[in-house]
Amino acid sequence: MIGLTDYLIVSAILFSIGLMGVLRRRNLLMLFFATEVMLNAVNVAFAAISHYYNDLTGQMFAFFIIAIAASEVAVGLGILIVLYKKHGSLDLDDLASMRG
Amino acid sequence: MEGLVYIALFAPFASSLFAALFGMTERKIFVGIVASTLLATSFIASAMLAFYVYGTGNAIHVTMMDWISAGDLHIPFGFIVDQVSVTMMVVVTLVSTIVHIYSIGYMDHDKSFNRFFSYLSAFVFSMMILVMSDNFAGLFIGWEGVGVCSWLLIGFWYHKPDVSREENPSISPSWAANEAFIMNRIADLGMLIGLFILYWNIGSLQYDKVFAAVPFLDGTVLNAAALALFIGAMGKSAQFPLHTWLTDAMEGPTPVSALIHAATMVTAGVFLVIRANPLFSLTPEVSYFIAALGTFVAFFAASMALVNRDLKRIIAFSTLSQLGYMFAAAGLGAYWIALFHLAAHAFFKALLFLGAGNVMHAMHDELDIFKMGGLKKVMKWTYLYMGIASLALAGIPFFAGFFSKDAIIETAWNEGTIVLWAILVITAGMTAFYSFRQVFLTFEGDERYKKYGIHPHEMYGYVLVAMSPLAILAMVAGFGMKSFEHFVTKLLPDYHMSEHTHHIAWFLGLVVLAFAVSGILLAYKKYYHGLKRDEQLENSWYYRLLANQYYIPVLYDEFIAKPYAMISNAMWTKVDMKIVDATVDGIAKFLYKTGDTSRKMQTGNLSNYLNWMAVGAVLLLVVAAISAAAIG
Amino acid sequence: MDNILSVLIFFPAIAGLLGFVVDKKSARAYGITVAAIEFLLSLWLWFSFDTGNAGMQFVEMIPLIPDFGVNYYLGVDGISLFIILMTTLMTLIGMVSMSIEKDVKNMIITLLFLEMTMVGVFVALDAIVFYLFWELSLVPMLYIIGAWGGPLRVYAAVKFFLYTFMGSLVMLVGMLFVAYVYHSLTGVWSFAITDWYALVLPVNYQLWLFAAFFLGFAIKVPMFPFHTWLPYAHGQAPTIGSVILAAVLLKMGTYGFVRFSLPMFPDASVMMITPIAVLAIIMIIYTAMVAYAQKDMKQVIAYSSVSHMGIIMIGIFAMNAEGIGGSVFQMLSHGIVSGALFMLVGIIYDRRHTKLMSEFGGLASVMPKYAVIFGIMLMASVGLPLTIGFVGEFLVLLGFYEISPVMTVLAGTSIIIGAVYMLSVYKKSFFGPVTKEENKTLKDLTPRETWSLIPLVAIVVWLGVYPKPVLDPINKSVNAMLVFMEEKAITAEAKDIIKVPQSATTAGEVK
Amino acid sequence: MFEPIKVSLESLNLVTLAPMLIAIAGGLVILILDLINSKLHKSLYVMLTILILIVDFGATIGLNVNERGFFDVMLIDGISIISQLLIIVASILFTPLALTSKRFHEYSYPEFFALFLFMVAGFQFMVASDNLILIFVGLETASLSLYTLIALHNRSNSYEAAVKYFTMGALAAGFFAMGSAVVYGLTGSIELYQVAQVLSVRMGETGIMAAILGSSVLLMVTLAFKLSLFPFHTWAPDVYEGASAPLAGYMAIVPKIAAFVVAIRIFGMYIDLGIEWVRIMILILAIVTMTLANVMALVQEDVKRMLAYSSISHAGFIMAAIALDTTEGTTSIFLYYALFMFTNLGAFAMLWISRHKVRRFDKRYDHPYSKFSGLVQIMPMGAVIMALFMLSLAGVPPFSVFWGKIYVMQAAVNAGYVWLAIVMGLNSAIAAYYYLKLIVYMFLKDPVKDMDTVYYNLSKPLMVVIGLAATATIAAIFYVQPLVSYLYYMISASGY
Amino acid sequence: MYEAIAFYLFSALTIGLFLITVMSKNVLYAMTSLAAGMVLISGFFFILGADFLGVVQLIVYVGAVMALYSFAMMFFDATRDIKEKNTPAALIFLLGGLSALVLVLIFAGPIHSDAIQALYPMHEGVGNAQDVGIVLFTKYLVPFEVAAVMLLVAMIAGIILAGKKMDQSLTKDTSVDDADEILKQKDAK
Repeated sequence: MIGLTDYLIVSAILFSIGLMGVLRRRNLLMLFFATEVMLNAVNVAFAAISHYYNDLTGQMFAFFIIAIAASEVAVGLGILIVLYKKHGSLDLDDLASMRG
Repeated sequence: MEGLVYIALFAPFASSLFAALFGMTERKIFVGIVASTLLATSFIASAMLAFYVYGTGNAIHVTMMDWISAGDLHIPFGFIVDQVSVTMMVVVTLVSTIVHIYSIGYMDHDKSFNRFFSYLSAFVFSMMILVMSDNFAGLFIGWEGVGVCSWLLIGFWYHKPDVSREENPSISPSWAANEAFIMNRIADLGMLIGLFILYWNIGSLQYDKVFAAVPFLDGTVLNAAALALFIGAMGKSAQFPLHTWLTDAMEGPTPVSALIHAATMVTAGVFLVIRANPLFSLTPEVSYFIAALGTFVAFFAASMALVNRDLKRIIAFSTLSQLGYMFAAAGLGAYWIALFHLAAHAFFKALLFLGAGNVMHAMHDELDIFKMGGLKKVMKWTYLYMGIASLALAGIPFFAGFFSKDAIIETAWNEGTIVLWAILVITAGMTAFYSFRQVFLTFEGDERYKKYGIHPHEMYGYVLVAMSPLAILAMVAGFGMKSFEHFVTKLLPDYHMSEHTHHIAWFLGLVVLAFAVSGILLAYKKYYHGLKRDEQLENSWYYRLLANQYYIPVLYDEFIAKPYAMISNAMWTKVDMKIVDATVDGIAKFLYKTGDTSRKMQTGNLSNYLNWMAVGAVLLLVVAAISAAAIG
Repeated sequence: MDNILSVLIFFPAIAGLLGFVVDKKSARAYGITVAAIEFLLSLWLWFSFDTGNAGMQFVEMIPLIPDFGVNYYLGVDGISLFIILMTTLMTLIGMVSMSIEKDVKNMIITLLFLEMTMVGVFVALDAIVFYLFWELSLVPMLYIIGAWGGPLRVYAAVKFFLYTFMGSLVMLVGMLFVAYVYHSLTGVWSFAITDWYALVLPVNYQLWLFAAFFLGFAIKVPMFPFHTWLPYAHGQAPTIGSVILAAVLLKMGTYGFVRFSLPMFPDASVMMITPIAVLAIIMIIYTAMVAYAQKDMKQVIAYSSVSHMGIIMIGIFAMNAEGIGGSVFQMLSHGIVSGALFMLVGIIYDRRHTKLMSEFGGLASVMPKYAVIFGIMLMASVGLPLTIGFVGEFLVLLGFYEISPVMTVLAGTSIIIGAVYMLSVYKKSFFGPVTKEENKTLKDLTPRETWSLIPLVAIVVWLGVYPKPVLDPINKSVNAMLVFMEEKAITAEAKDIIKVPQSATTAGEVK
Repeated sequence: MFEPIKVSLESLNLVTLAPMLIAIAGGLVILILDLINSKLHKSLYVMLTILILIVDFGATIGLNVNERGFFDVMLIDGISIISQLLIIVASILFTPLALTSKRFHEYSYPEFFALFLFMVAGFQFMVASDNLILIFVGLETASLSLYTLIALHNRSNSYEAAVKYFTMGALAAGFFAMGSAVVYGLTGSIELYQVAQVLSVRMGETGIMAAILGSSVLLMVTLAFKLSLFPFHTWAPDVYEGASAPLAGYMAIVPKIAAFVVAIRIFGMYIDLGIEWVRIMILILAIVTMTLANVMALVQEDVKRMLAYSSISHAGFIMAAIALDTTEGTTSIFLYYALFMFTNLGAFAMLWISRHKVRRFDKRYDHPYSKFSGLVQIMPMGAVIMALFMLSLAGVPPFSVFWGKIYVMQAAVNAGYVWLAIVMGLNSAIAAYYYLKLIVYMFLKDPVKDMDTVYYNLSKPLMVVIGLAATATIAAIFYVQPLVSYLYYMISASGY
Repeated sequence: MYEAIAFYLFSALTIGLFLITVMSKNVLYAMTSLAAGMVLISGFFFILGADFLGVVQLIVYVGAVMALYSFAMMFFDATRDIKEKNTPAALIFLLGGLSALVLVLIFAGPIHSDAIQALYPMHEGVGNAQDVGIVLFTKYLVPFEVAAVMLLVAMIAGIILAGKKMDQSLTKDTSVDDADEILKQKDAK
């Protein structure tokens, strides 16, 4: 029988995949994808816990996470666009004029 | 009478201030005259006090005002005029007055004439405080005060440059002045410690209270206090091993040597021992040490005087030697004899120095007796004075020195300290020899000075007249011995020769006399007819040893002064800069370096930042896990 | 005028603020006038001071942060009274003697603010107020050293600031802890020193707190091995900065020991006598030797300051009225004398733009007046009797002898090695022939310089000959403090070592 | 089927929502105004914003302590009120900085002010709830606005800053969500008071510690990022540098206050549950942060970056107070920020007036130290005031930050952490160096370049703001007492 | 049984797809696999009975977010392979692996407790959407409205950031060393 733990472990693995993506990527767009993966992983965890506790709070949280993810995409892409207009690149390695 | 006390004390002070007013101006003869007059006033007041004390036998005790009071310590400016202090006062003011008058003549070409009088009178004032104070702290004021004046006066010709030790053993007046001050300071520390010991055991520094309480103190405390005080005395009286400054102090003008470094200041140590006799008489070990050291110094200094060529240095060594005699007497308990010798010595030694000053004045500051000779033709009076003084110093009968020195030697016999006696007797012979060696080389024989194109002349008449009291005193002072004994033993413990000694006193006197006369004869034989230099003798190791003062100044230089400078320098450049300061800067640099290193994490690259976040999360987890495990 | 202390604190500050308006050319006159008024006010404080009363006088207390126990709490007793007087005097004289041409106005304003903080430190009876002025005093000094100093001025100024700042922050923690203990015992927050005096702390607390306060004070004093900021600060500071630094700022450290460490932690103080005495002796001997090695005249005086502060330290830990009273007196004496010496060095620096002794020689011949005053100060510095320097040094050594004869002998070597380096300075600079061509035409003291030094000479002699008017009030307050410390001490050792003078116990005038 | 749900209006306690609604409504009003007339001058919007915030302030201050509203989602306790007040006051103070004499890009957008107000509302929501959802949503609302505001400055550096901040924020959001998931898994609730109840029951269970540890670490990462604690601070210097000075100053205060409130709520709960290692974790984090930020600030060449590091260090300093978990400790957090606010405002305002619109001072930096060389000769009053702010930041009494510092340290001492107080003290000493460095440049050096020494942006409103900041910095001693007693009262009333 | 198969299938697929998202060099592939993964995530939601959530996931993520990304991708002209100097793999796998391990450890623990009472229980026989609706519009009304504000913020942000006005920068970024040039140009005019 599939238990809560199984779902949570899947969620954990997905989260780690997302994290790896965030750590690995140098292209901002790709990096954003990875953050989406992370948030989705969390959603799975919430839905699963919600299911096994028979409690709606988890679904609520997941719902808001989706909303947040959507807004982040909007703002994030907005910033990416101005950045791209200025720099012509989305590579993080080109984006280190401030340091130290 | 109180008024007289203050007059005696403050007249020199007034003189000093008056002279100081003109300190930076041209020579003004009236400054010297006013100063001398004020000193004479002080002398007259002292003499009147002396008569009063002599007549009534009472001491005068005045307290001017409080000086320091903190905790239980109360130190007033209090002055006491008793038999001991009045003797000192008279001696000091008398010699000072004469020296002041003498200086008018002696310093007449010096552009710092006024300044000189200011210093000299200040010295007298300090000396008066020293002798008159009714407590140890007051004594210490005078003690340091004369030290400073001595510093000022030794370094009076401060503008002379430093030269090598070969050229001038004293290097320069300023060097000699500093040496004198520092050496005295070393001893002063001992003195201060002595004061502290007395204060914490007795609770006061007043003579009367201290001496009243001394008999009830523990032996070790007394020994410590006596020793500490004596260390103070050793510095001021230039006892071995703190003696080198005295000969170097001859760099000062000759009146200074006469007053400070012969008659008065250097005897302060002896005065201290006499003053604190209730303490020293309770500490036989220390007293014996004093006597032994005194005897040693008497001999030691005399030995150096034998070969010296410097007119003033010879006299300085003789002063040292005579101080040894005084300490010997004081150490053996014959305080009044020590005091008597102190007074007598003041007269003839001042006379000797002033005479030497005349010679210097005549010889244009030349001091080498090998370059003199035959001066008697031009300087009859000076020859006479110096002859008298030398006779007194040599202890020829009926001159002042005879009575006092003989009494000391007799005391040594009486105390059964035959070794001390023997040394003192031999020293008496040596004293006679070097005194007359000097006199003969200076005044008799061929006129060697002519080679150097010097035209000597006799001193001014008034100066010679002014010196006459000293000459007279040097001749007659001895006859006052009995009444002096009667006078001071009201305060000081009387010292009587035992029956046995008394019986053979004439014999002992003859022995001493024999030594003295043979010393004179030897000098006569060798030097009366002019200087015949003996190369072999002069190159022998013992001659050179003596001529170089046993190499002690060199030793001090090599083993104390230079290492001190070296260590100081090392302390600064190595320890302070390289260790202490470098540590502080090192910490700062370390922080700065850490900053420089850690800012490297701030690469500006977002990817690294994200990695840091992940690393941080892991670290945080580790920290949390470890602390959770640690707490349990 | 019961609020004279507030007036003393804020008068210079307000004058400083108003000083911004004063024209540049008149700034100096303005500053001198203000400082003179301030000095007169402090004199007035002295005359209206009740010398029979050992406790705090002219007490002012306004709650500032009651929840936190911080009050504007001022008062003055015999110990602080004369340090305040010295502060106002040295500020005045410093201003009169000042030879700075650049930005005089800024300097005057800075000095006035500095004066405020200095007075504030000495009258504060609330630890936080004390700390406030203590820290604030760093700022003007930083500016003085940094803006008018020598080539290394920035380094020196920053080092001075940071070093002291670091130490005092640790001290602040100590203060907070005392307040905490006070609160946990009484339930009331208080930073009032007088309240803290009543606290009887366990010995281990005392030791830790002592250590915390020690760091703050010791750096300021500065004690070995925390002294290295001082040579830089002095070496780079302009004359006026050195004068104030040596005369007043260093005293804050020793004053702190007297005001805080001793009465608050009697047992710890007694236990720390030996370590501190050892440090102080190292300080005395070691820095005296370092001073001897210096080539720069000002550095000699700077190191000599450290050495003399060692004497003061040792006196404070003598735990008897002679030693502590002597220390407080020595603070004044050192303030006057080292201040004067720095002024003197400044005078020659103004003429020759060098302080290297090898550049001088024979100055006594060309500048006799200068040489005389230098000589007097030198003698006061080496502790000649009848000068101000002797009284304190004598009392300190006398007092400490009761604690340890051996260490007194070691500390007493200061009178020897002090003479060694001071005389060597004098010899190198003033004696001998005039070798350098530039020195032959040097001008002697100008009237302004003379008249700024004469009062100091007068004080040096006056207080050397007749220290009673100063020593008496100091002694009274010190006695009261000792009585109180002895009562408060909890270890037998401390009770044994703290020595209350008989006069204090019999007189019974002490609260 | 369900029964219809009846909810009485009173039980909703709508007044708890009023402050945020005012801010949101204000933002909408500004947007509408812009729609109606797009030619309005920025000064209108600035004043409107301030007015709205004042109303907001009034609404907040009128709230009753310890109320819950709207199905217990809203939590109006003492810290929520005082933190909202602080947020609003800080916002009011920073808004007029828009009134520079030169035109800057972001202020040409009326939307800037609307976003600003939404951001304030977001922060207010964040602090006025113990529901993780609302905290999260409020946080994101505020953060998204803030990213935009930074980017609106429209220089390449500001985009870079916005991207960096945004990306790291997104990652942090992921962590926060995951942490909440763990909490939810542990307790079945995301409301902290419920969580505390359930956890106190479950504390004894074996093996549960791993999950608690996980949740606290994940949440801590997010908050540490917001509070810029080491090693999550990496964004801060770059973002401060890239953002305009007013925003940088604002960021040093308001988001941090909000994040501190959340941290108090979450970690205070953990510590109250008797989980000691949370305390240790916080302490280590705090100490490492203050120390490393300090040493990194030592080597900075740019004043703004230095101030960024310094604000990191200050945050670390205050973070330690959370570990104390005493009323005084919590009070000290707010007191510190209240006092820090004015000084910080002043310091960043001074940087702001020295900003040239087009040029940077040199190739790399806008505000290098050398720019301020000899400021005292060019602008004496400005130099004195800037020095004042620096001294205050260094903790020299009697300036404002000193009182904050001393209160934090006293709180540490009272809680038995004397060593912590000493570490704080030593850190303040290190920190003094870099503040002093600026003073040294301003007072003890000569100007380097003739151009760029003019203070372009100075205008009357800015002078007023700076004057206000200076006054508040100097006169702190007089208002610390009422401030402390108010804060203490509010905090102890809400049981922290 | 049916659920288990679905779970394992979905798990394997999502993990695989997301791995592609994370590892692929091609934006198009990455995005496609991301969209596919999200669809599968919604599958999880359906399995878990969170129907409403599943629908929202599909609409918001797969619909809106992916559409946004596609537009952005077109804008960035990112159809080509992307050249990245990726962070060293060892570090990535270490950190990723560690976090996975830790999270798994956390979740594998006895996180679930039967003692926990559901605060907002799901009701038997009531549709998930209805349940959600009731909770959302009572308890979570405020967050909901705040989320609305948040979306408004996002919208405004998106509009003004991508707007034309941003192209005309008032605040240029030249250093003072170039300033002489600028001044000269001005003079020339």
